Amino acid sequence: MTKKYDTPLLDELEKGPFPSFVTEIKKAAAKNAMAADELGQLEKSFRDKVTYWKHGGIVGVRGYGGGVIGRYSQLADQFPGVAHFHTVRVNQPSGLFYNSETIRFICDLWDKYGSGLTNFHGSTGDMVLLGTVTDNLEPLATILSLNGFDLGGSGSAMRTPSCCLGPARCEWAMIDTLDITYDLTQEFQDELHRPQFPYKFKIKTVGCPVDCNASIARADLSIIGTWKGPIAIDQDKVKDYAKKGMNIQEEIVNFCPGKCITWDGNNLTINNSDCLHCMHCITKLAGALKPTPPFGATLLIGAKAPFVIGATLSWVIVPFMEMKPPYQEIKDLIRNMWDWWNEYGKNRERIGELIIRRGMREFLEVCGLEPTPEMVREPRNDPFWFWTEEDLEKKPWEEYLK
Amino acid sequence: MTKKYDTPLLDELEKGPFPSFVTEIKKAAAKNAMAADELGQLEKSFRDKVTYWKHGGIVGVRGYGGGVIGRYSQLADQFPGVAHFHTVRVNQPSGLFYNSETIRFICDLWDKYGSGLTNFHGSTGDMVLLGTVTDNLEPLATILSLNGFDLGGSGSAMRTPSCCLGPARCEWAMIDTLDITYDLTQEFQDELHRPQFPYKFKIKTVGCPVDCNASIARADLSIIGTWKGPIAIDQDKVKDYAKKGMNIQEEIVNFCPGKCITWDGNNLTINNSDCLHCMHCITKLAGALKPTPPFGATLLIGAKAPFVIGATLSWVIVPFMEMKPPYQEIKDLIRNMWDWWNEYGKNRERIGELIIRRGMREFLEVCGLEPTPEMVREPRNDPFWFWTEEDLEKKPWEEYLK
Amino acid sequence: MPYVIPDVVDVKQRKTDIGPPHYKNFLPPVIQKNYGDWKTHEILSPGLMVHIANSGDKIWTVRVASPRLLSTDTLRDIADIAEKYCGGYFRFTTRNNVEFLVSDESKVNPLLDELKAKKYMIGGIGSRVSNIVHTQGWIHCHSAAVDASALVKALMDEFADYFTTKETPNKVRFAVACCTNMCGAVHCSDIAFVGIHRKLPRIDHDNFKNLCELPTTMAACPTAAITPDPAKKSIKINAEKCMYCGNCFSVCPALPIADPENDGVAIVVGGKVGNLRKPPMFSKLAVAYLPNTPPRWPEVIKATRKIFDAYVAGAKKHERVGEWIERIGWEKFFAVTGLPFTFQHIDDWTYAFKTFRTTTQFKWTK
Amino acid sequence: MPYVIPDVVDVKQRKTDIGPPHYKNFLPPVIQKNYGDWKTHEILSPGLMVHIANSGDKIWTVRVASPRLLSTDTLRDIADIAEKYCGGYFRFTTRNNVEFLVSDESKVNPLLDELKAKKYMIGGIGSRVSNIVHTQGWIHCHSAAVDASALVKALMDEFADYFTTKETPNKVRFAVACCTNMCGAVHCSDIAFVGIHRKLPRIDHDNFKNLCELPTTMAACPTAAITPDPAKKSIKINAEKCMYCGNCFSVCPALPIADPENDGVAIVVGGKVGNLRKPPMFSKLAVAYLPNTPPRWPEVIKATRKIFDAYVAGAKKHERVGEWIERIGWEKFFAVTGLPFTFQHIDDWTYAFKTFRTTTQFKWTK
Repeated sequence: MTKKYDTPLLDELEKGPFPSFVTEIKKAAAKNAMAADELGQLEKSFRDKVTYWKHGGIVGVRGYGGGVIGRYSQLADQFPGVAHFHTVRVNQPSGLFYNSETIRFICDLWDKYGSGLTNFHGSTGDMVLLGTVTDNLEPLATILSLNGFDLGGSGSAMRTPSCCLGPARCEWAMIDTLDITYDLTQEFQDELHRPQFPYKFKIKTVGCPVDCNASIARADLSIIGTWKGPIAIDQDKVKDYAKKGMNIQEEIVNFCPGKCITWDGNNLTINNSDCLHCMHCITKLAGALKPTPPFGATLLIGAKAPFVIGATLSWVIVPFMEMKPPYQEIKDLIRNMWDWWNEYGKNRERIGELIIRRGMREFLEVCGLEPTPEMVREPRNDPFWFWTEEDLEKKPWEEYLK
Repeated sequence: MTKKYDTPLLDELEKGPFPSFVTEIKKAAAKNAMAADELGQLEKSFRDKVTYWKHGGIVGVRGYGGGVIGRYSQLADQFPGVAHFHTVRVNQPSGLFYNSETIRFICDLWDKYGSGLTNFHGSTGDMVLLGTVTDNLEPLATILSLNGFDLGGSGSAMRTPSCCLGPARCEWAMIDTLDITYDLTQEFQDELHRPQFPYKFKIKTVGCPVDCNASIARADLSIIGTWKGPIAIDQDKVKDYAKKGMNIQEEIVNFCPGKCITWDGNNLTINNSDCLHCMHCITKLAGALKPTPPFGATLLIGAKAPFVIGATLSWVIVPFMEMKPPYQEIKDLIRNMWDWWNEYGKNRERIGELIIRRGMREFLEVCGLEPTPEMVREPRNDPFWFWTEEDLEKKPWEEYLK
Repeated sequence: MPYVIPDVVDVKQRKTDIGPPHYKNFLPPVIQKNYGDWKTHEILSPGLMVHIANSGDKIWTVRVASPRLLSTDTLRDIADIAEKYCGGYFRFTTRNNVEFLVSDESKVNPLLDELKAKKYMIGGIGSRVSNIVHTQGWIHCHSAAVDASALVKALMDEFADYFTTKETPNKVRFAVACCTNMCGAVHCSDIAFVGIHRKLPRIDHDNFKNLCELPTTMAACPTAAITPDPAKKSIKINAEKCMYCGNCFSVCPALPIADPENDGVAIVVGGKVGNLRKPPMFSKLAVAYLPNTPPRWPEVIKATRKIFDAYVAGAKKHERVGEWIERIGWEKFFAVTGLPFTFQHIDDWTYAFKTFRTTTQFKWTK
Repeated sequence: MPYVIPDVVDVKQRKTDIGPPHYKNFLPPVIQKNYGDWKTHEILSPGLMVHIANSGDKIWTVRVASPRLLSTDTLRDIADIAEKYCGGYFRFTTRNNVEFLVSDESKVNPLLDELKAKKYMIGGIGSRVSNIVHTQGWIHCHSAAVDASALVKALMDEFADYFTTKETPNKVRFAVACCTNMCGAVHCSDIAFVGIHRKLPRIDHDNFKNLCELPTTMAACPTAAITPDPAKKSIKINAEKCMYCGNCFSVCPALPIADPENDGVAIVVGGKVGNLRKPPMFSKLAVAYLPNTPPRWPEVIKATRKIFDAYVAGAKKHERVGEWIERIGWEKFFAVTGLPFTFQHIDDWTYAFKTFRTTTQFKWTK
């Protein structure tokens, strides 16, 4: 049924211990003509050291502005099975939890309407169904929706929010990352499905500063669980670690960035007011140390990959926010920043780039946030800054120098 | 003889333990009409909270393009004594050493031709003679030269080089800062006296990384003494410090940025291959620790105050250079960088700004310097960089991956 | 939930904006019961850990590697295994591993046995190499300068021992991006690989006006190297300013930049995303270029070995690659790896000055 | 050297380019003998130290404060004292102190006595406040937003004890710059003061064309806020971009910016130039504005007290102000000093992003 290609270069990649993507393509190719031509074209790419995909054209599903990425081959004559080879993004469940029944449904659906090839998962977190033709998009989306699934985001939209597995299986989760992600996804369905922003907007939520979802490197809005209480210490368990051979001084005390831990061989002491909440001691002494309430989140803004102004990491805009349903405070904040970004952002300008271009003051003012030292590593060094007319009228020193 | 002003605001500044500049002006004012009017105008500035000096006009001495800064009062009618109030920069001796005879000569000269007010010293290092009239400039410069003195630099020229006192009275001087400064000053007399650059160029030389002349913050070219040998340790003297109450662990070991010192209560050990040459241990254990040869200098480029692109500190361009008379290597290097700066620098663009604008590669290539990791805190992070046609032909990995 | 795939699809029936299914549907009962109430966990072997709730309940996790690109056959196999040992429950990690969630301790070893028998690669938990975050490469991307899956395969084969058994001082996070657009967090990984171009885009003047917008194309250039060419109704590229990033091609198909002989791979190192010990760090350039040599990129593997082995030999326990380099200094990094330091390593872009060494503090390496 | 001041000056006789006199002329014999051969030194009291050569020779140094602005009367007094006790040898430090160089130990105490009798302020050696590096201010500068000498005087009076007797954890380097042109190293001092404007320059359109060059004026603006106004043969200033730095006035007298009611003083802290322990650091903004209140600027003194006292109370021995702040964190700095953190503290210029806190690492202060 499917065409067979000689793939000597790709065959090399079936050797070795790590599971082979070539084997995966071959499995699909055995019963699917699209997958077979994908294999053929890929071998040619390996021979010629160049990609053979065209710039994506616009394809879509009625009622949606995104969720599908058009993809066409440059070599449609030679590999007609991949003439169209579109990607469908399906919004994953929070935390990437599945069950067998569900995954079989996805497989059945994709064998019927697509190439049989998938990505679990795409970089943003969606299930990625890899390779279908334009005509299949409407029925595919319909069946997904019939069964409780929806498309993910693409283009200049809110992208599918994602999170770490949080309270589902982690003792350090200080916020309910799964619920926050589900709730924000439902709240902003319109912004997710109908691109209306200057560019993409990613929200990633993680339960603690360990950041197992790389939110600080990848999310326009990073929501990172944290705590304000002291670290609770089970001294016996600390001693157990020492007995089992851990060098507490070297492995814990010396690595503390706040230099706030001491260990006398019997007792671990933490000066919590100097704690930087880095989680090193807590993770390395699992079960012995524990953050305590108040719990909440630090919000950070602006991470992105290099284009256009260079890579950025997210930076602090709210040191601490309580995160309780219905999450009204963060929803209001998100709408405020989107309004401003929609008004001032240039085409393809991420929100972080806009803040850097127009300054933190304007951003904080539109968001109703006060400036705080936690937003900066250090204050500015060059003696150039702005004053508003209102600033000039104020005499704050009369207060703080009293 | 001189006019007397009421100076109630300035009089306040004659109180208190620190020597008063007001008293100094009054001393001069008692016998000098210029100084008297300086006092009067200054009181008015204090009353009105604004300066009353005009933008300097161009004044000078025949054969020189700089060395004198024109200064005129906005209030010449009211304070005719400061209608002209020019500054004369006189090239100081290396290390700011003087003797009584010399300073009396300067005083006699300045009482005759100027206001009797001086700065010991200006920011760049010159003796600054503060306040004279245009007609006095030629005789003043002539008498200076008759007596072995010369003008300093100003404007878009090499500025008067300066240095720390180095080997004259410091056990840590690893290069002869006084001689280097004297030699370079003599070598580049033309560049010092006749502005021919895009902007100013400062050279500051210090004997060790303690940098007692702030060269790293202020010099376009910073010449900083350093050493490559191990740190010699006199263990008995270290023990003396401990006996006298120094907590060696806290005050020395814990502050070491290379984390290369250990102290067992008896012996201090230094892992010299991890030493960052910061001088902390050497300065705090004066007499007990000592750098050893080879001695030389680290050269750094580009420090300046905020205008226009923001303040910069000098950065490494030569990790180590021997500094022996006649200092040919550094002279050649200076001439190379000046040629390039003269060719490509815009008006009022410091050399550091030009390097930042056109890139280190071009600068290093014109200087004949190889790139080395010591030039950077860290390599670039964004994946955008240049290749030359020649680069593309090379296959360096065939060598280093053998 | 009974899933339905009707033979006849009435697309007008479709509801929009229903969002994803609720995550509770997919949580094993023991997780539902102990949600948010976990006490601790233990890593029992490189591919096995147990989480213990305050209630005393436990759940075992078995992790296996996945190439991310999965056929429906393999997904069904995973589903079958999960059904057999896990009540059907499993998940994926953010680094594309598969995790089987076992509620019944007696099923842990049989599961491990079956996975071994089926040649699944078990491991990746704890201080070792985990799976590689990567992009699409030549499989599915129009702007890939290098393949991604093949690089991942070659790397994971090379360092397989460090996934399945051996330890590293701390986790080593690899990442692969097939071009400088860098989908994924390559800019913050321990050792990462990015496809690069080294020649100017070729301007297809005839097609520019049909396919591209002038302002968007100009704005896409990080160095403002693109200016209008009104005569041709096209653009000009200032060769002195172009850094071959390919972002103009991303917005304008009339500017192809791929070049089989000059494209290749750069290696960046020392990034991290977590806030553990040190704040998150960007990856920094270690190797500016290695050639594209499919199918297994041996030069890239060799250079990676140099970095990886130097890290394993030199880092203290708990130090990530970036922390190790920060401690020893970049001059020592280049000395101990034997990699050359070139003009390309010195930044010359927006934040260049902030990367210059404005101190005499460095170590002698020669 | 016999110095000559002729009554009649033949200016045509003058030689150019002779350079400064050789420094050897001014070195005391004991220094000439032991040049480059010093062994160690000891600080005997806040204003007295002795240097010991490998030969065993010694030289004593007595340091006194100077306001930098010196009359010839005072210079002659210094010369007289030096002649009496030091064989005429003395020097200045780079921070404008005077150092008497005593080769004969028996003359040290008599020298100190005479200096005390004459009310010289003795001290400044070691871990304490030294003299202040500063600029000209209203005494001699056309662009001064604040006076410099008066601020120095008020500060040194306030902290006089820390010059003459008391110790600080490490040296405290003050600096004063009367405008953002910052002649001197204000950008790298422990606690520094810079005169600032807060209103737009006033454009004197009539004089612009006579007094100013358009390209130079435009290039002087750090934010490209200046554009041509061809109709007026003058310029326009974009009020949204202007940061009131006054650099345009430096190159163009037709753009006066001084404003008695809105000019004032900013305080920047935590800079250092030495490579000791930590690499050199820039000073960072602590107080964005305090008003111009001659003759003694009491608000500036009060704010400085808050910073100074918090440093003395909180720093470890050997920590400079910047090292102390880096250790406790900026959030704690603002908490312990009680200074407000304002929008002005957050950078919004070229390197702004590099100053943003891209980590969750901070301390709770409230």
